[in-house]
Amino acid sequence: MNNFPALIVVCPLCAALLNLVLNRINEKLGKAVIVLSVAASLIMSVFVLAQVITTGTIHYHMGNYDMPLGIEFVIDTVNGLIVVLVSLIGFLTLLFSDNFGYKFKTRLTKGAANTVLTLLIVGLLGMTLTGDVFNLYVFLEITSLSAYCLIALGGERGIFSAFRYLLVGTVAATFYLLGVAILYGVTGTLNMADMADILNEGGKDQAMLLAICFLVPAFGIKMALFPFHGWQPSAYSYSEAGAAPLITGVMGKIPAYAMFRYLYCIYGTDFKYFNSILVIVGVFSVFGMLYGSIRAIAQTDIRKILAYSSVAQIGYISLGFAIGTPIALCGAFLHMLGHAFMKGGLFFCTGAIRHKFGTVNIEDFGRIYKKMPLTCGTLTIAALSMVGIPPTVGFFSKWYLGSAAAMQGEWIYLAVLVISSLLNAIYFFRLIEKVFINEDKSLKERVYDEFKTCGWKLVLPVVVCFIAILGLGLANVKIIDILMLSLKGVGLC
Amino acid sequence: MQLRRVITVLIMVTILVVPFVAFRVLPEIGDPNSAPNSHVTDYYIEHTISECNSPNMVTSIIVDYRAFDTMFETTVMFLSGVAVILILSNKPKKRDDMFRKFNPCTTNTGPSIFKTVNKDVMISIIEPLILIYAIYVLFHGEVSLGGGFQAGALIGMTYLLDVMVVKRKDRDIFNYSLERSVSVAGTGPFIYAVGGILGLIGGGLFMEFEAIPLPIEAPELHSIGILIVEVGVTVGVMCTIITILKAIMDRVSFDDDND
Amino acid sequence: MLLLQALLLMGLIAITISIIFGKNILITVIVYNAFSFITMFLYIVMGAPDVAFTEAVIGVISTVYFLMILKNVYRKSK
Amino acid sequence: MINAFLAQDGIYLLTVILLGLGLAGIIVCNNYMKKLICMNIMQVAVIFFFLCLGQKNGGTIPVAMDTIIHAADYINPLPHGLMLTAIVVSLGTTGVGLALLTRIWERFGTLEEDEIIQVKGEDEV
Repeated sequence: MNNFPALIVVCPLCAALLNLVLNRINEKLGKAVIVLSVAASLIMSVFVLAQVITTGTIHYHMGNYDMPLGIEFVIDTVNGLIVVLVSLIGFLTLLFSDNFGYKFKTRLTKGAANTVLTLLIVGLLGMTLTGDVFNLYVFLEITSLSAYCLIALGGERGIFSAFRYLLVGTVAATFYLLGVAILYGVTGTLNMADMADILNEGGKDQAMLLAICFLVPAFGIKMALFPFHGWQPSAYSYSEAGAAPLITGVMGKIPAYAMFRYLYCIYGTDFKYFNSILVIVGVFSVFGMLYGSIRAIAQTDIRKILAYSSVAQIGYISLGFAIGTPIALCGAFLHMLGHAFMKGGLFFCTGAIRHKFGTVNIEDFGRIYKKMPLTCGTLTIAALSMVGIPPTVGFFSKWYLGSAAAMQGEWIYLAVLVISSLLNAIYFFRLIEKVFINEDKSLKERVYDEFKTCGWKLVLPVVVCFIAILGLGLANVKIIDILMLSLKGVGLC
Repeated sequence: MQLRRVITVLIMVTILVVPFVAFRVLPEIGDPNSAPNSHVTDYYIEHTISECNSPNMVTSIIVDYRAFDTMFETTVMFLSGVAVILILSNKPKKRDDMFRKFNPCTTNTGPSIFKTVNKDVMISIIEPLILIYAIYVLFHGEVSLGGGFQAGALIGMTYLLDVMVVKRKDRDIFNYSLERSVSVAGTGPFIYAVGGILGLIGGGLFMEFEAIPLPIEAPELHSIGILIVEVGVTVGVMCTIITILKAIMDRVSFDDDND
Repeated sequence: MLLLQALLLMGLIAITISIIFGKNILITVIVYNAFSFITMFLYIVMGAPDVAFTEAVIGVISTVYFLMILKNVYRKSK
Repeated sequence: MINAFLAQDGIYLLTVILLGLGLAGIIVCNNYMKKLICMNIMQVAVIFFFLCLGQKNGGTIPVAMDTIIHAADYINPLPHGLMLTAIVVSLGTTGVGLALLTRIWERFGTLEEDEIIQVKGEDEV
């Protein structure tokens, strides 16, 4: 029971490594083992979350070397929740990517695509769990490499955006390594908790400022914060349809969590320039929210709309970090959870529509709710939640962010929050109007022999996202209590 | 147009250089009591022989104290091999040769001097030596220099040497298919993970070599754990390099292949 | 010892400038191989033989990747 | 005297110049192959910077001989262990980058950025 934190990451890793070998034995065996292992890691992460809620943060030392020597996993309620989120959406994406298996002709490429998707899940799980600074870099590399490959699978334009993302992503990883080198040069350890103690003692403010100047752009590029988001729209929209929900929904959020871990757990509030960094992050997120929403209005391809709205939504999360009070942090993490299901749900629906009708342009989405009621239902709920209509989770996260901004007295953040929600309303209601009211384009269905067989693999992710958006909305007080367990003392109280 | 590029290069360099020169932040190079040299590393240096039974401190750090890092680093290697296969998996359309501006080699250096040295004889001498050296580096990794990566890369280089010299028709040593080499590349990191799981089975935490359920005393268990892990890394790195080379070879048509 | 490191670093900087402003890509790749050789030599001078060993082997392999890809890509570049 | 200047910030200065040149190379170079090479140069610069932190005056290579006992005589082995990982990661990224370049070359017939923008311009943006 106490080995679960390590097994959450190692179990899908072993399944991914053996996938190609098992595929040579039997066609479906590799994928079945992968789905089982990710399901097992989902169940284990729920157990670990329950254990964390009852007994407080867990420290799991790899190789039984105590804190500053070996690598350790630190699990508190914040990354316990995120691990459950990652493994749930990863599990759904694995099922969902089965429908798009027909694109890969040979057994080798089909197995390889599953391996890369599973290694992306392993990278994301590791990034949330780890408590070691250099280990975070290795998991960052696994996540980026599998993301480059999955984006490159998305056809001709995917290749070009994958190469641009590779260059920018490697620059970000190198900047991150430089920041770690400066911090290592000043503190001597690679463990986050140990580094935090040493940094809080001495007067190392100049080195910390220099390191943060490299770390914030590195995380900014990885999570596509406003000035560094150049690669993101084309990368998210042309990524492989089977893996798009995981890439757009979750992959942008984990570097945001890592930035939180750096800003609040390693640097802490008594760092001399702490408030000025928060202001800079706040400025980035304010411009990001406005820019992302405005650009999204002008698009017709649904994937481009969702990609630009991702730039805006990541702005909400970094706004929560910029405000800094525990309530704002809870709002940011609730928005992270909610947005993963919203964006994941929207891309599940886009994939389902593209699978059935083969079109991505919202002009010819006329009255498809008659043929695809479930998908359009989730599309509507996710759109409403993005805008922030009460019963859904989007409203509550914006509510917490807004109330925290009001309490701190930052009226600019509150105003931008409202304006950006209104801008969201414009292009999401336009989307709903296209789906329900527009005249019927009588799209002919794409007839694929695989289409008939995998019905439930399309429906299950869509339904789970539907339930999750509403469920998180109704249970948001419970989630905020869980988050508050470990966020109470953090940030500007 | 050249001037514009020079100016942008200079601006970029000054932007990065100024902060480093402005604050004198980092410890002086080489002073023994700077932060990195005094805080944690003394434990590694003093306990490397007693705990991990490996005089080579770098190997003991990679494969014992921070073994979790290297497992995922080998996975990155395997992932890059799989990614190259996936990206190069499509059949390229027959392109008209308008784009292929093939400019023949202008400088003529007379008859090829390689006639005197027989490539095939050289190959049959060099390759066994490199392979023996690679095996030595692998199994001697924790005493002297070396380790999994270097051994795997060396064996990968013998494959490369072999592919470059022996003509495509009569190549028989490493001639198994792309799919098989990728599957073996996958088992490399899996052997590494098995080394960690053995610690779990023995009742300890993950990657704890002392808990391997074998009736041997502690330092010896560490060296067995290190050996399993090093073999895993070697297999992973070797087969990934062979996979990437094979994947690129299928796409790149060597004109002098049919000589 | 530090002086030797500084000289090697200046060599690396010179090679980088020649790579940025070079014309022919084949020459750039060969100069990049020289770059990785000097880096390996720099690691030896710094007292990191393990890293030097790995850099040497991986420098050779990455240069061979570059040259194989360059095989069907033409050589002139602006 | 030169040694003191070099030790204090001479080596750091040269490393950061190399880093800046690598970053500038990625932005300035027109050919995608050269961008990939400059990316590698940037990674080598950071690896060297990390290794600089572990140096000790008068320390031997980190292989424990039984004649030398106390820790001050050995170079700090931790950065070496980490940088093995960074070097192999850079090889992985270069491999994937080159595979992408082959596909770009087959699709656009060129590796020059401005030619690709022209060819790509009329059908996408």
